[in-house]
Order: sequence, then structure tokens, then C-alpha cells
Amino acid sequence: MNFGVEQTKKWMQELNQRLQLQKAYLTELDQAIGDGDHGLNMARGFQEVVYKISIIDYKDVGSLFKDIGMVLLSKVGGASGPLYGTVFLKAANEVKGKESLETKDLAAAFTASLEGVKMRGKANLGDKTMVDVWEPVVAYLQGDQVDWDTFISLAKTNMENTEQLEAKKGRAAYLGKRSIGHLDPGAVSSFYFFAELAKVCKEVSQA
Amino acid sequence: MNFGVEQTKKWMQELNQRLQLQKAYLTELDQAIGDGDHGLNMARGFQEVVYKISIIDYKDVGSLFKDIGMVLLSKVGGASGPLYGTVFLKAANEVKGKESLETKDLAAAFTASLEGVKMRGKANLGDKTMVDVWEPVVAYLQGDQVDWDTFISLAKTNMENTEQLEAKKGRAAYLGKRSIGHLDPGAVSSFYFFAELAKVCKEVSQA
Amino acid sequence: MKKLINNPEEVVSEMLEGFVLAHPKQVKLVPNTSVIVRADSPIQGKVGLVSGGGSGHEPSHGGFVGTGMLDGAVAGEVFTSPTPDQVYEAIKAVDGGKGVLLIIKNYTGDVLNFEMAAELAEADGIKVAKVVVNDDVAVENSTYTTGRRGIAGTVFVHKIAGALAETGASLEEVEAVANKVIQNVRSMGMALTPCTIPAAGKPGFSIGDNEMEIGMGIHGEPGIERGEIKTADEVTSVLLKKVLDDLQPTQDEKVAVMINGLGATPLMELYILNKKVSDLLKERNIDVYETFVGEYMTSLEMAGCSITLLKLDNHLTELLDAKANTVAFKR
Amino acid sequence: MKKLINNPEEVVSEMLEGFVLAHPKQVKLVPNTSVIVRADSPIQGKVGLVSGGGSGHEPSHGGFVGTGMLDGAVAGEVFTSPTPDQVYEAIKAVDGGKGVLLIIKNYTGDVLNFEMAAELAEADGIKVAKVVVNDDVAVENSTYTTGRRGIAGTVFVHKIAGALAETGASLEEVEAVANKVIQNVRSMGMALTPCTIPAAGKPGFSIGDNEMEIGMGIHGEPGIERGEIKTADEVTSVLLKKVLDDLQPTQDEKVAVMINGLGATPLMELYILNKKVSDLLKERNIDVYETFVGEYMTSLEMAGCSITLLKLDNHLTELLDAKANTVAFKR
Ligand SMILES: Nc1ncnc2c1ncn2[C@@H]1O[C@H](COP(=O)(O)OP(=O)(O)O)[C@@H](O)[C@H]1O
Ligand SMILES: Nc1ncnc2c1ncn2[C@@H]1O[C@H](COP(=O)(O)OP(=O)(O)O)[C@@H](O)[C@H]1O
Ligand SMILES: [Mg+2]
Ligand SMILES: [Mg+2]
Ligand SMILES: [Mg+2]
Ligand SMILES: [Mg+2]
Repeated sequence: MNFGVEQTKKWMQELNQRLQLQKAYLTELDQAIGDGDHGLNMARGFQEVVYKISIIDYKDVGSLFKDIGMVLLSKVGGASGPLYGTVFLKAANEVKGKESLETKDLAAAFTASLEGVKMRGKANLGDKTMVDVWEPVVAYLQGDQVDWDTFISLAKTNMENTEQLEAKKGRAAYLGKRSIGHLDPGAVSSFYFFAELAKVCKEVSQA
Repeated sequence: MNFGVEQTKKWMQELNQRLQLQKAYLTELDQAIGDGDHGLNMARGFQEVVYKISIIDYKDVGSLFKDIGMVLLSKVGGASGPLYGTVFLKAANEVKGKESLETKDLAAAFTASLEGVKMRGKANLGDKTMVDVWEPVVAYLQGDQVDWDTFISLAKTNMENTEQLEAKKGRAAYLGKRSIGHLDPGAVSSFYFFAELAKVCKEVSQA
Repeated sequence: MKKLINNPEEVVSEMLEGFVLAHPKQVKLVPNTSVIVRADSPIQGKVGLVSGGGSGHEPSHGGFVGTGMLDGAVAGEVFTSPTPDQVYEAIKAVDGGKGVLLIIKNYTGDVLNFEMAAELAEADGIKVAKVVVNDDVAVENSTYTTGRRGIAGTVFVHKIAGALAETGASLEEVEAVANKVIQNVRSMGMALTPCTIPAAGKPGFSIGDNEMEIGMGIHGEPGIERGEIKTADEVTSVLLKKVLDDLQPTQDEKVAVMINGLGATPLMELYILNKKVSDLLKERNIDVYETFVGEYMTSLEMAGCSITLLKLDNHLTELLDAKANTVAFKR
Repeated sequence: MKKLINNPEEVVSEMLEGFVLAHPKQVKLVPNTSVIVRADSPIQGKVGLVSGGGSGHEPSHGGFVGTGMLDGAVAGEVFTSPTPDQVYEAIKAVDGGKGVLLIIKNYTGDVLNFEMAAELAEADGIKVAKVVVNDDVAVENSTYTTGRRGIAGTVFVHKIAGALAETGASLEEVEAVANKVIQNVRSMGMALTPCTIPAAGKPGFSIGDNEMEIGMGIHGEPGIERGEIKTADEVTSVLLKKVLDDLQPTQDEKVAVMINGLGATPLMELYILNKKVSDLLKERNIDVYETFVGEYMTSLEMAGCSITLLKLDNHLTELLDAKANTVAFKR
């Protein structure tokens, strides 16, 4: 595999496009069990990411990840801003100086990201947050063999499974049992995150 | 004719009933060119009048008129409160001590009322106020021969004519030309005032 | 009708009770009336200031009763002028021997009821003066009609006349400064949504989903233009232009600005309006001495605003600056 | 969506500009940020107080910046916690060498962003302490979840911690008194109508024509009970009971009361609620030291209210009484 600066930029563009398209949907999900801004937050942040990284020539993925993290941190706000910001800052640290990533590099990077997210947000598996997508997906990524279609369906299934969970962290936790029956917005945006990543990886692997 | 305390009470009861029924209508008229409270004001005031006069035995029409005026003054508010209050206070002065009124007494009483209303409100004929009903009706009452059905239709016609006038006094005056095309709420309540009076007078005359 | 009330017929009396219960150190209710006066009324040797009008404009006028502003406020039914007997009670309750100034908003009902009360008080030997506030430039001034309406600019009359009264000035002096404020204050408003008189149970008028009304009165009286909803900047330009055209401040003059919310408009929006007001006044080299943003003269839960300008000379400035301690206006 | 705005994406920046243009003697904007600080910041030798959160709650928090309350307020996008870099700018702008206290409402986003900012500032050598306000008893407290939300009670934290900071107290002392307020303050709210985030363009939820929601959060987070609209007295009883059950004041204790409007609720209705609050507290022999009625912590143009009680001892009373001079809170 050859996942470098160009691929990261492509990933960010595709992810941003999807988030812009799904802005209203994510916001509706957040209206049901939160405060209705998740779509706005994500769309605002990744729009800015795409703009910022498009005007800079990056030598390595690490510095690109770092910029993405900083943009998210300073543009998203809410709970998702520090969490997605942490994702990229921790990943950047892990792949510092690398011009191209292998699957195992991605695994190491996102393992660090997940740790960071859990440390900040103190959420565990089953708390109905983005962690419910992240944990199984990162575990699969750490395995020997990664099939990107399987990766996508794994993310999707776990995203869908958040519907039946009771929220224990984040704004939805205030709802208690009444949060059951709704998808977690951050799990859905995390699904987009991984699905768009996988599409780029699949292309690269096939090339 | 024999228009005494009993007839006045009857008149007030009938007028109050009509105002309660037309409360929403008067309020709608006032919403179009005023502030939407004329029906509420009149209904509140005359309800109180009927209550107050029902528990007192009056010897003469003058003291009854005076009480009605005081209740209206202290319960109606708005522009119509002082004006209808003045109507009865001025009339009371004119028929002081009388136990029964002839048509000429009513004429004298309401002539004083109209003067009072015009002095307070400074409205003239054609200014789209209650004066537009009062002035022709009082003039007719001052004549030699009073037919109560004619009296009612005169009040009605002049009430209806306010529709085409431009308001020069009262809250509707702020609308200028746009007040044209709407009935004046106070003219409508004045029509009720005279119509219910006429009904009682007609009964008395026939008896 | 969605309101936090108990009985539509009792809203005024319950509000007044809740008001004096909340602020017992500052105000009291004259027993069996709808009159709010300062807790220490009557103040001997000070001209008493009484204002009032229909309810539904809170914090006007009870919120402005206190040191440096009003001595008494008379509350009528919602949007209905109070009756003469109530105004008369207020006059008696605040008279400290130096006479009483009535500050009346220019509506036929208010004028008639306050006038009758003044006659009653004068018959008792109380000296009474009256001023009529007519700051609303939305409706044309014409000597043939009732004249202009009184709206948010009234609060500046309370503030400045109140400050002068506090110095021990005579009734004539307080009346004169009130009239000076009236001559120098202009306002204009607009509405996005209607409001509902509790006893009426439904909105007094309707405004289309995409519409607004320029020049709407604070009782929901129709304005001068119904049209598609415009941006905050456009609305500000329209309102401010009318105010400036009428007030005609010169370049070296300074003004006080009030951006008043009608009830349901978030402070956020009022501040957005103020940005444009500030820009436009800067363009014309008019010096803004002070800006007041908030709810001063409301119309129940109407969404909308009014913009007021007051031209200031040194005397008015000093009185505007003077200490005031009321429930809704402190400095 | 009926709003007096220009561009939904610019509401926060335009509001902040309009705010500092209105009150230049009291506040300034830290250039290129969404941070409001006192005009004379930083104040040497005084602990700096910083609060903030999503916008849409005006006058919170910018309206409480000034003598005796906050030093800085950070405004996020509407209903979205501000980002760490902005909070960090606020900390730097108000630090006068004695450290900075962050007053955070208990929402994951606010906590995370303020925490990260604190880490950045500490790395610069600035002493930072944090308190988290969680006064909303609508949502159950549970150690397994996020805990309770922070709502209008936060304003009492600003007031009392701000008063102590003004005396030159240490960061530890100011933090301790802030925590004392937090332990003694409880609130609960309800809503009659939804509100619309400008950038979302439509209401975040809907409430039936005949319905209300008890326990609604100030960002429109679902409450605990959706039901038919009740009278003001019934609503008050429900809210106050939950607050009292949790706070458990004893008969000889005194409290401060805040009746807070969420944006579109007329003052008239808030005072009607206060009448009942006052009656109910009297029944229980709880002594009301002072009552605050108005808009302190709003939710854009939502109609509804919250009721807050703060238990007072002598120290808290003294600090509550202390002078304050901010745009939205003066005494
Ligand atoms: N403590 C947490 N740990 C992990 N993820 C969280 C946590 N709290 C919230 N989230 C995620 O953030 C999402 C909400 O993000 P967003 O709506 O942008 O922020 P906010 O809740 O501040 O409005 C939730 O759907 C959830 O997936
Ligand atoms: N100056 C006036 N002279 C005579 N009648 C008047 C005057 N002003 C108003 N009115 C009458 O009063 C009516 C309005 O009464 P009402 O709605 O009860 O009072 P308000 O206008 O104070 O709300 C008008 O329709 C008009 O007939
Ligand atoms: Mg959210
Ligand atoms: Mg009317
Ligand atoms: Mg009226
Ligand atoms: Mg949010």
C-alpha cells in the first residue's frame, strides 16, 4: 500500500463532501438526543480542513495529520472538536516524518487516536459514542489481513448497533433510557470517517 | 313614555348581553385598525355595571346613571372608558333626581353626553369615532317625533358609514388612509348602545 | 395561546403581586390598586413622577420605579390604558408636597384617563403637570390627527426627568426637562411576529411566515409597510433613516441610542442590529455617547425591535449619567 | 426562521462586534478571537475569572463581564462549546499573575475544550483552576454518566466567585467559594416552544400547540416529561418541588431565587411564576433573601423558564450583596 500525502488529501476531500451532503442528517440525529449541531460542527470543521491543506505542500503525512488536528481543534468546538482533533494529533505523533503509510502504520496511528479519545472523553465501549465504532474497527485494523470492504461493513454494523444502546457519555447521556432507539451522531460521522478512508485505501491497494 | 330605574336596568342588561355576545367581533374590528381590546374593554365594563346596579335599589335615574358612569370610568380603561363614563356622568347631571324620563329628557341627557364626549375626545363628525353615530342619533332624538325603529336604523346607517371614513382621532388615526374600509369599533358599540335603548323605549311606549 | 399564566383575567394583578414580592426593598403596591410606588413613597420635598399605561410592556413602567426615575407606575389591563381612579391613587401616593408630573404616552386612552385623574387630584389641591411622549416617527405627525405614538423613548423621559426631580427641582423645571427630552427623542420599530392579549386568546393580527411589518406599534397597531423579511442591516437602515430624517442631528451632536427588544427577540439579534446602527452613525459623524440594548418597552411576546435616538446636550447628558436604582435600570 | 440577522454563519461575530460597540467603556474584544474581556484587562494582582460556552444564551456570558463578576467570556458558535484556542486566548488576556479560574457548565464539549485550554495555559506557566457547574436537577445525577447539566445557576457562581476575586483573594480561595456555590445551587427549567439555531434554519425540535416540556435543556436537549400545557402555578410547583427535593434547605435557611426567562417569555409571566414561588417558599418557612427575575441564561427565542434556588450562608450573602458592574448585572 502507498498511503501518502496525496491519499490523505483525497480522503479529506471525500470525507468533507460526504459530511456536507449529510450535514442535515447528522444534525437531525443530534436533534433527537443532543443539541442538533453535530452536522454543523463536522461540516464547518472539515470544510476548513480541506481549505487549509489544499494551500500547503506537505512533505510527510505526520505534518499533514498535525495540521488537520489543529484545524479541527480550533474550528469544530463542542464535544466532537476536541475528540476528532485528538484523533489526528495523536495519529500525527505516531507517523511523524513518514511520507507513506502501510496498513500497520494506519493501525498504529489510529490505536493512538483511540487511546487519546478514550482518555479525553472517558467513554468505554457500549457508552453510545464514537468509541463504539472506533474500538472494533481499530482492533480489526491491527489484525494480519485487512479487507477494506469488510472494514467498511464492520464500521457500519457497529455504527448501526449504537441505536440500541443507552448513552452513558456525551449530551445524550442526559436522556438515559430515552436515548435508546436513536443512532449516535458521532458514531455515524465516525462511520463516514472510516468508510471514506477505506475507499481510498482500497484504490491504493488495487493500483 | 315611562323610562325609569327599571327600564334603565333592563337596558343595561340587554346591552351587556349583546356586548358579551359581540365581544370577539368588537375585538376583531379593533384588531384591524386599533389594538384589539375594544370588545374586552366593553364586555368587562358592562359586566361590572350590571353586577353593581343589580345589588342597589335606586330611587331615581340620575343616581343610577351616575353609578354606571363611575363603574365604566373605573373598569373600562382605554379611550372608550373615559368616553362612555363621560356619557353617563353628563347624562346623570342632566336628569338629576328624576324618577322617570320622557323622550325629551333622554334627548337632553344625551345632548349633554355628546358634548362631554366631544370636549374630552376633541373628535368631530367624520373623524371615524363613536361621535359619528352619536351626533345624528342625538339630533334625531331632539326632534318632535321619535320613531324607535327609525332611530335604530339611523344609528345603524351611521355606524355602517364609518367604514368609508378615514380616522382622524383615536388609535386608528395612526393608520391614516389605511383605516378606510373598516368599521370603527366604538361606532359599532355605540350602535348597540342605542339599539338596545330603543328596544326598551319601544316596549315602554307600546305599554 | 402558549403562556405561563393561571387565569387570563388575573394576569395583571398576579404580575403586580409577583413583582412586589420579588423586590420588596425597592417597591410596594398601593393596597387594592394596580399602582406600584417606591417603597419609601411619598418622598417629601421631591416632585413625584408617575407614568403608566396598559400592561404587556414590561419592564415598563413598574421596572423603572425607584431612585432617580419614577415614583409611581400605574398598570392598566393588557394594552388598555389604566382608569382615572387608579392614576389618581398613584398621584396621591407619591405626592410629597412639591407636585406630581404625569408622563403619558400619546394614545387617546392614556391621555384621557390621565387627564381625568389630574383633574381629580387638582380638585384635591395637588399640583399636577403632564407631558405627552410622542417619539414614534413611524406614524406621520399631523396637527389634524392624534399625532405620533409614544414608545421606547419614554424610558429616556423617565430617566432624565427622574434624575432632575431627585435634585429637588421644582415641578416646572422637571416638566420642562421632560419636554426637552420629548423634543429630542425619536424612535421607530418593526415586528416579525404578532402577540396575544391573554384575555383575547389569539394573536391580534398575523404576519406571514416570510413577512415583517415596519412601523408596527407596541400594541400591535398596524405599521406603515408589510413586506418580505429583510436582513438585520436592511431593517436597521430603514428604521434609522426615518429616525434621523426626523431628528436631524448635526455632525457635532452626540446622541444616546436605545436598541429595544419587543419581547421575543434574542439579545443576540439586538446586538447585531447595534453593529449596523453604530456603523451608520459613524458614517454620518454622529457621536454615540451611550448605547442601551435590551428590553425596555415590550409588546408581550412579540418578536421585533425599535431603535431610539436621543440628542444630548450637556445638561441632558449629566442627567442621563446620574445615579438610578430601579429594578430594570441601574447605574 | 424569523430572525433579525444578516448571515447565519456570522451571527456570533456580528453580535460580539455589536456588543463591544455598545459598551466600549466596560468591555473589549480580544482581536481576532471570540473573547470578550473587561476593558481594563488584565488586572494585576487579581484572580481572573473566565467562563463561556456556546452562543445563544445571551446575556450569558459576555453580559456578566465587568467589575465584581467575570474577567473574560468566550463565545462558541451557537449552542457549540468554544474551541480550546479561544479559551486559551481568554486565559492569557485576563491573567494578572494570580491565576485564572475557569467556570464551566457541565457539558462534555465545554469540559473537554476548557480542559485542553487549561493544559495549554499551564504549559505557559499560568496557574489555572476549573470548576464545573451542574445545577440542573432535571437530569438525574449518576456517577456512571456525565452528571447534571449546568444552566442558570452558573450566574450565581459568576457573581459570588467574582465578588471574592475582587477582594484580592487567592485562586484557591476563589475556586473554593465557586465550588461552595455549586454545591448549594439547583435549577430546573421547562419550555413551551422550540428555538432555531440560525445555521440550522429550522427548529431543533417541535412541541405541540397544547404541549410543554418539563426539564428541557438550554440547548433544546429533551427534558423529562412532555405533556399538556399546565397553569403557571402548576408548572412552578413541579419545578420548585424537584429543586427543593434535591437542595433540601432547612426551615431556618435563607435562599436567593432566580426566575429566568429562556428568551421569548414575557417578564409578566416570570413575575406570575414568582408569585407562586414566593407563596410556596413561605409555606415551607424558607426565607427568601433576594429574588432575581429576568433573562440571565437564555436559549435563543425559546419560550419557557427556569427556577433556581441558592442556599445562602453569611459569607455567600455578603458576596452576593457586593458591588457588581457588568452590562447585564449591576448592583
Ligand atoms: N465523552 C465522549 N467520548 C467519546 N465521544 C463522545 C463523548 N461525548 C460525546 N461524544 C461524541 O460526540 C458526539 C456529539 O458531538 P457534537 O454534537 O458535535 O458535540 P456536542 O455534544 O458538544 O454538541 C456524540 O454523538 C458522541 O459520539
Ligand atoms: N378622541 C376620540 N373621540 C371619540 N371617540 C374616540 C376617540 N378616540 C377613540 N374613540 C373611540 O374609542 C374606540 C376605541 O376604544 P378602545 O379600543 O376601547 O380604546 P383604545 O383605543 O384605547 O384601545 C374607537 O373605535 C372610537 O370609536
Ligand atoms: Mg451536538
Ligand atoms: Mg382598542
Ligand atoms: Mg387599548
Ligand atoms: Mg453542541
